[in-house]
Amino acid sequence: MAKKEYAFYPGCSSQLRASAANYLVSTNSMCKVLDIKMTTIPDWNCCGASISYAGGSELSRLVMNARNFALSETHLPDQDIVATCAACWLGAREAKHKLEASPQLLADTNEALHEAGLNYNGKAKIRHMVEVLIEDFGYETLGKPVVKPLEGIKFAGYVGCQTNRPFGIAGESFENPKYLDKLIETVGGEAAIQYEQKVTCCGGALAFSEPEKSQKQIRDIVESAYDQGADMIVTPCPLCQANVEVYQSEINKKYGTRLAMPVTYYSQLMTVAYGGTAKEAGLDGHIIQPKKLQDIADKQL
Amino acid sequence: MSEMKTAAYICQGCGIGERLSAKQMAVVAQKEGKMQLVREHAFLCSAEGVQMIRDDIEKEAVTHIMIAACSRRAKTEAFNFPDVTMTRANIREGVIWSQPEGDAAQEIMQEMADDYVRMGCAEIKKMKLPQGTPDKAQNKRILVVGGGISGLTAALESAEAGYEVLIVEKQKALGGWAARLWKRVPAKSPYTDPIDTGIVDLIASVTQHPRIKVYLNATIAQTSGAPGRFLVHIATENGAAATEEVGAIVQASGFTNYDINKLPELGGGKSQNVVDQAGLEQLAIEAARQGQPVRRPSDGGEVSSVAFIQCAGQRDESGKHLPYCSGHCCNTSIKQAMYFKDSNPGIDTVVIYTDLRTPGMGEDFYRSGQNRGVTFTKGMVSEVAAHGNSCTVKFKDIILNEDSSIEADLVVLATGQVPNSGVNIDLAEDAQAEAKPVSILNLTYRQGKDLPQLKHGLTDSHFICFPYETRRTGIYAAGPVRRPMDIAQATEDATGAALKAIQAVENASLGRAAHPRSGDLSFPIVRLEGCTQCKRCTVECPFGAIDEDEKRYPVFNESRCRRCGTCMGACPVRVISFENYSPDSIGNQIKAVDMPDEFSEKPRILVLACENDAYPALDMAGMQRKVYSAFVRVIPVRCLGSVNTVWITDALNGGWDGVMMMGCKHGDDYQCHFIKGSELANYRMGKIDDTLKQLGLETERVTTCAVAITDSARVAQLINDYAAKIQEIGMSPMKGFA
Amino acid sequence: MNELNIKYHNNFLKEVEENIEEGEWIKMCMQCGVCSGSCPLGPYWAHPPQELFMMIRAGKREQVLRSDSMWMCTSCYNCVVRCPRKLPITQIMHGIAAYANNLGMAPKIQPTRDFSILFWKNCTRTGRVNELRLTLGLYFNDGLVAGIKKGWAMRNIGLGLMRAGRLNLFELFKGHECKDQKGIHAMLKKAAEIEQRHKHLTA
Amino acid sequence: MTTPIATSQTILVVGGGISGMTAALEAAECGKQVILLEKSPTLGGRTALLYRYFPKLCHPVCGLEINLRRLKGNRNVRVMTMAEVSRITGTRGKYTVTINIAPRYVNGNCTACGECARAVSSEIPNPYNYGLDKMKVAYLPHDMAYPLRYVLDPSAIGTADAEQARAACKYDAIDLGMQPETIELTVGAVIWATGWQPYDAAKIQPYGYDRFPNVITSLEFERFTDLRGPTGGKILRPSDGKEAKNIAFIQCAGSRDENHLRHCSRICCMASLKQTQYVREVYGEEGKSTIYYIDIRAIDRFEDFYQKVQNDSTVKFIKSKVARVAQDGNSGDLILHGVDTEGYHRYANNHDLVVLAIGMEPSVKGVDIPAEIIADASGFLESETSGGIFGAGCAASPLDVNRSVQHATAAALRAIQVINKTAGVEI
Repeated sequence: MAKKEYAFYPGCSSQLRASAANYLVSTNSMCKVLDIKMTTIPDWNCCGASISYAGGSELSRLVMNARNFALSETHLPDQDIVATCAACWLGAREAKHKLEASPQLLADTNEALHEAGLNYNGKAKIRHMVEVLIEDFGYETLGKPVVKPLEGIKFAGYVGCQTNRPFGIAGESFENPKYLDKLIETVGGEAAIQYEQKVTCCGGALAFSEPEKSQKQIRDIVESAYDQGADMIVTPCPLCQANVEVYQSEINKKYGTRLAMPVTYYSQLMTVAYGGTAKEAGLDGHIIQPKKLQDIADKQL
Repeated sequence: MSEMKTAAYICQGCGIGERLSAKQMAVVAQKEGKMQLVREHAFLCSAEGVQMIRDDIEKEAVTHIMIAACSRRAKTEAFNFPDVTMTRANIREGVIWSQPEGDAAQEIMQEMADDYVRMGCAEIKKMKLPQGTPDKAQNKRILVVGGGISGLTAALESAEAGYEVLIVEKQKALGGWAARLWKRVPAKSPYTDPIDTGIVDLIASVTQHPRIKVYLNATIAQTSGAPGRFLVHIATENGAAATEEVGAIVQASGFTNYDINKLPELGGGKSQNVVDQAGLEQLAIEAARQGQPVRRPSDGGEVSSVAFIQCAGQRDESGKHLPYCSGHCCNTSIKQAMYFKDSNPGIDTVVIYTDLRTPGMGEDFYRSGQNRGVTFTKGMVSEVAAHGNSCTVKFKDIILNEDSSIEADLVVLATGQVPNSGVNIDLAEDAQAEAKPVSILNLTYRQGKDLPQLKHGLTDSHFICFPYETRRTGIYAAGPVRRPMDIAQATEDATGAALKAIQAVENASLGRAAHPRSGDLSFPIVRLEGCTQCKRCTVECPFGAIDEDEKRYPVFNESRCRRCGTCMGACPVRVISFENYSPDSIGNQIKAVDMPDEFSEKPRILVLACENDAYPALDMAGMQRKVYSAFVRVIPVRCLGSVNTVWITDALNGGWDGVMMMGCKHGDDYQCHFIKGSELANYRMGKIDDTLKQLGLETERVTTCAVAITDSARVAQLINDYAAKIQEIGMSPMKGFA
Repeated sequence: MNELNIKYHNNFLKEVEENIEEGEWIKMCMQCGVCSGSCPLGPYWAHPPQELFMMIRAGKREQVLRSDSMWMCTSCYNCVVRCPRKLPITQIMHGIAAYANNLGMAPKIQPTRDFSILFWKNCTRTGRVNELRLTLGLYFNDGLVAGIKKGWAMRNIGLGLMRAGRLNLFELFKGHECKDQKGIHAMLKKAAEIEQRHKHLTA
Repeated sequence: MTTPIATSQTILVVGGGISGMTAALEAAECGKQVILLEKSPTLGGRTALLYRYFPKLCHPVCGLEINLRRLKGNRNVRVMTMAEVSRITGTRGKYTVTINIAPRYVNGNCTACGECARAVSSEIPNPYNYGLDKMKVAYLPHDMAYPLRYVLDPSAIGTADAEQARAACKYDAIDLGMQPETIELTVGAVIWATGWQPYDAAKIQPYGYDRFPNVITSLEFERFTDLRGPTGGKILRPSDGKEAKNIAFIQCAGSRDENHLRHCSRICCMASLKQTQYVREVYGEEGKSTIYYIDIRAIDRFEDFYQKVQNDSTVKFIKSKVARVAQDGNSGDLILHGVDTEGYHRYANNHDLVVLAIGMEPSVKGVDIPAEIIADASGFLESETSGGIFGAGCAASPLDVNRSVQHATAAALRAIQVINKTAGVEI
């Protein structure tokens, strides 16, 4: 399989010692097996995320994103920008769309970028890691390196919002995307296909500001995973992962529930299935331990 | 035509041969049916079976054939012998498919089949091959009443098909309402902007057309005659009168706008700044002429805000105003709001509606209106109060759920279309006088001056499957006179009406019936010497085809007739008949059956079934193998309206134990193809009870039921229930007296 | 003119169209309500999107801009993908909220507003988000005591994350950051200038 | 199949539904020669599969019977079934039409006795019930089929069934040797009346047609209430055959939606109003219908019917485009989520069955038609009156039956004009 190269845009949460550090770790391990070369965009910056709307003006938020594009174009020409974080991917794609739609905005943006000695000429293509896996590799190829099929584990594939709407993965429906289930099956796990909270919003954007509201969302998402007899939730989004995992203890405290549903990343599943260690899969980065996954990771071949 | 030679053909195919004795049927045909030629065949509808019949017609000079095989509705391509008289005994669907297998049923099933053969033979001897009415009127000119967009379209489309056309318009100029519009709603892609009405070009092509003659300032003083030979007296304003002959008529008399003075609560008539949609078009045309934006009528001031009130005096359930929706008004208001937005985007335009109705591509027009900044709000307007040069529109904001109000310089009321239908012939004279209607056609018809009206004073048309079927043959309503509609639909409607008019003249010229018995060459023949001038035929004819002469004898206008036979059913002295359908052709069938004696425990039940719905339903019962009593004998009739009570009394006198009549639903949502047929039958049968009592019979021995074509399962049930009831009340005491 | 007699006059709609991202879409709403029904936090909206659009057309400036509703948006984009008129509803909600905030009409106590601003400050300060500062920043937003309370309440989570290597105390002193912060600040400053420039042109 | 004689005086009508039959008959009854083409084995089209018409609640096959009788009695119309147009060349007054005819495997000898159907064993989904039940591979489309002649499904060819069917037929009506044919006709004018197809309900993801068995389309519902339908006239849920008494009707399922069909399909409001009366017919006061709508488009005279239904205590109206449909666990019930926009009321309503008032798409794709006939934004045909090809009925615009008939009658006259002009007829 030919080495594939991409410009990597990790985003603020997927850095070492950041809230999605283990996503980064597992992604790197996964890429190694798949022979994907991810070169981090030098000096990349925050996308601003959708939540910054009241802080940053339209143009300044565009400029923040355009800076990353420009950097990528200069240092990693002709490479697709690949984000692992749903919010980064969405923010970047939205920015790109707007700049494509409005010559005025593009001009203004570049005028601002020049202050940082940069220029954006609209080339860079923005993609999510999941897109890369499905479109550039395909399930069959992704299945080949599997040495430890994740037998005996039932996963609730939680797609969430921003990897799914408004852009989503090509060919998938907004209401019932199937790619995560397919990935789960690709690595030999069992998918809870009937999981109806699949695309429910976890309220991530309001996790801090409206905790009780977002925690109600999380409770539904987790309880429905239990209803489906799932051992753990798997997601492609660092914000979903953090919210859904982290706040279960809070919910238990408030409502006397006993939620302890591990929330993992697809990249962790693949790393383990590809024979990676618990460490390589970033399984040490969990507050609620994905026991069954660890067992398989620890199992000697 | 040479003298009658009869032949009977018994098919053995489709199991008839296995389940019945075809031989015996043949014997019956020969011995009792007195058929001069009788043949059996294993597969009668096969090429060589059909050839056999053809040869008989050619070589044996057979003129009347009776085919005992499948239903008359099946194998019509094979059994197609236009030059001879034919009837068919329904042995397949009507006997073997509706009777149980097994020997137990064998005997009575064979009796059933034999009876159908007897009936077929009896009928065919009373039938003649229809020659078509001698009244073949040849005038093919089309009269169009009304010179609005519907009339002009009907005229031009007919002329373009090669027909001569006459337009009679009461105004001094052609164009109607369309000529009073500044622009029209688009009817083609892109559905985004108001477009030119095109009325000027249309008028030009009509007035310049070599085949179109126009009368202006003219009305119809009198219309007499029938399709192919209508005689029309035209009265012009200057007193000059003209008489023209035409073959068919398209009535496109259009509509009048609902009077906004009837809507004072909405400011109608209270302020110059409250106008209806027509009023706004006037303002728009005036403004365009002066090359300036629309001004406020009250003071010529600038218009900065306009409110459009939908359904003004429409969709009204209080009974005070129009109960229906006029269909076009939503698009029209959007168009008019665009007038303002296009002249100055700063003008506020609000459309207050309860349901926005922009079907089809109208949705693009709605979007286009929104895109221009027209505001739409779902609300119920309670009051429009005019003060000074402004108006306050008070309304319940249904979305924001609050009482609200808008200040507007101009208020446009979307009022509805009131059809110009002429006089309502179903109302008593005095009631008409009160309504002061002006007749449009001034028909000399026995049944009234104009086309009958439907609900809401809309002119007659059969409204789902056959929109042009008015109850006056050769006269077709088109445009808003028969149904509220916009220009696009009126254009289609007028074109369709033009076709129907053309069809009417073509049929008349060949002496053929029009829809639904289109092509039928039979027509009512009356023996006037026997007529008692009771007028029932002239009163009951659903199509007003029969007039009366000065001696009060009925005058049949064949090309106005639809061949339903209602007159035949109405005639107490049975002087009316068709060549192939008459009191005798049915009466003889009733008399022909082999009537078992009263001790046989074998009742006989006569079923007179409407051939349009009940008879097909019975066929389908057979196709679905629904079993029903073998004691029934079914006779298809053109319409229950054609059932003459003599058949019933003959049957009862002849020892029949019961008579069932199956016809279509009547009433408001009638499904009778001849409008009143089944209703009349019902009415007549109401009277038969006395006759029954005189005969000392139970009234249950005659029954009528409404049957739909989909009632295949139900008809079998109805028959069986009735058979049970007859068993219960016992055999007819009349047996053996006949 | 007071709000009463500018009802359904398009002044406010026009104001919104001129000042709000994607505001020109609002007039296209046909009041089907699919957005209102699709919002995961729907029950907490005093006025759901479709109603807000109607209020804007009706000229209810005060009620709209002072409303808490649009701050309930979780940016889940359900409404956007279901809208039969393809309105970018999420962006419009953000736009209205931002505009209300710029006019100082947003509710005084509105945690999402605070977090939004805080987030932007936080991420533009060094070019990258400092998650610890962000969290604490929010806790201490309404004063020291409240902050300590909230922090204490959430301590387990914090500790958990630290144990998991996903939260780093050192971020308080030196966290993730971009090298060319000068450039970033310069370009943001420029962006602000450009926007001012456009305002003057339109005004 | 012998190629029928056609000249520049012949009118070709493509599509044997209510519009096509009307256009053909109206032209023929003016004395014109007509060839009526239908791609399925029978005439009647979609209306033959409807239970009742609005607003009279009468039965479509009643009108069909009359039209069939007009047809049987008229020598001017020649009917070709299982025939499709693949190409049209030429201009007004002289077109050359290429027609592909699929083998029926049953010839004119067929008496519709049904022995072949009894002889075969394998079954296929029944398209006349939208695949909701099965039918034999040798079949009569329906009781009102015309021509009244059986069909042998191609899937049977080469199987024992085909042989058994042939053996069972006493009349040599089964001809397994039939081959597809392509013929060319010369005609003077063409009326394009290929009708419509329902929008693919599965594409409307929030309503879960592809996930929840108890979400069906309005067309399927027509079959549910029809005695000849898959449930023999009972309103039963697909999931568990339970009586569905609490039924939701979702309007604008695909229509008025830029994610699906940008136009309003016009008939759906009236169709749902009509179908609430089916529920009443079957369950009386026990039935419950709820209509979720944006605007009720009961145009002109139909307003009467709307008012009638509004006054029906078993029918409820909610002004709302349903946001999404969810299935309630294993009960098979459905929960509709949304907001009643009349004053903002949030709802989560339970229903036994959900009927999607599915939108209309024109069936005009895949044919090589000259440029003189163009399609609008939604693919409906817009004919140029200067040409000789005319759209009729739902191929040209989303229309109800009444308007389709009107439209087809008008199309017939336009075709006649072409014919008469080429022949230089003056009456």
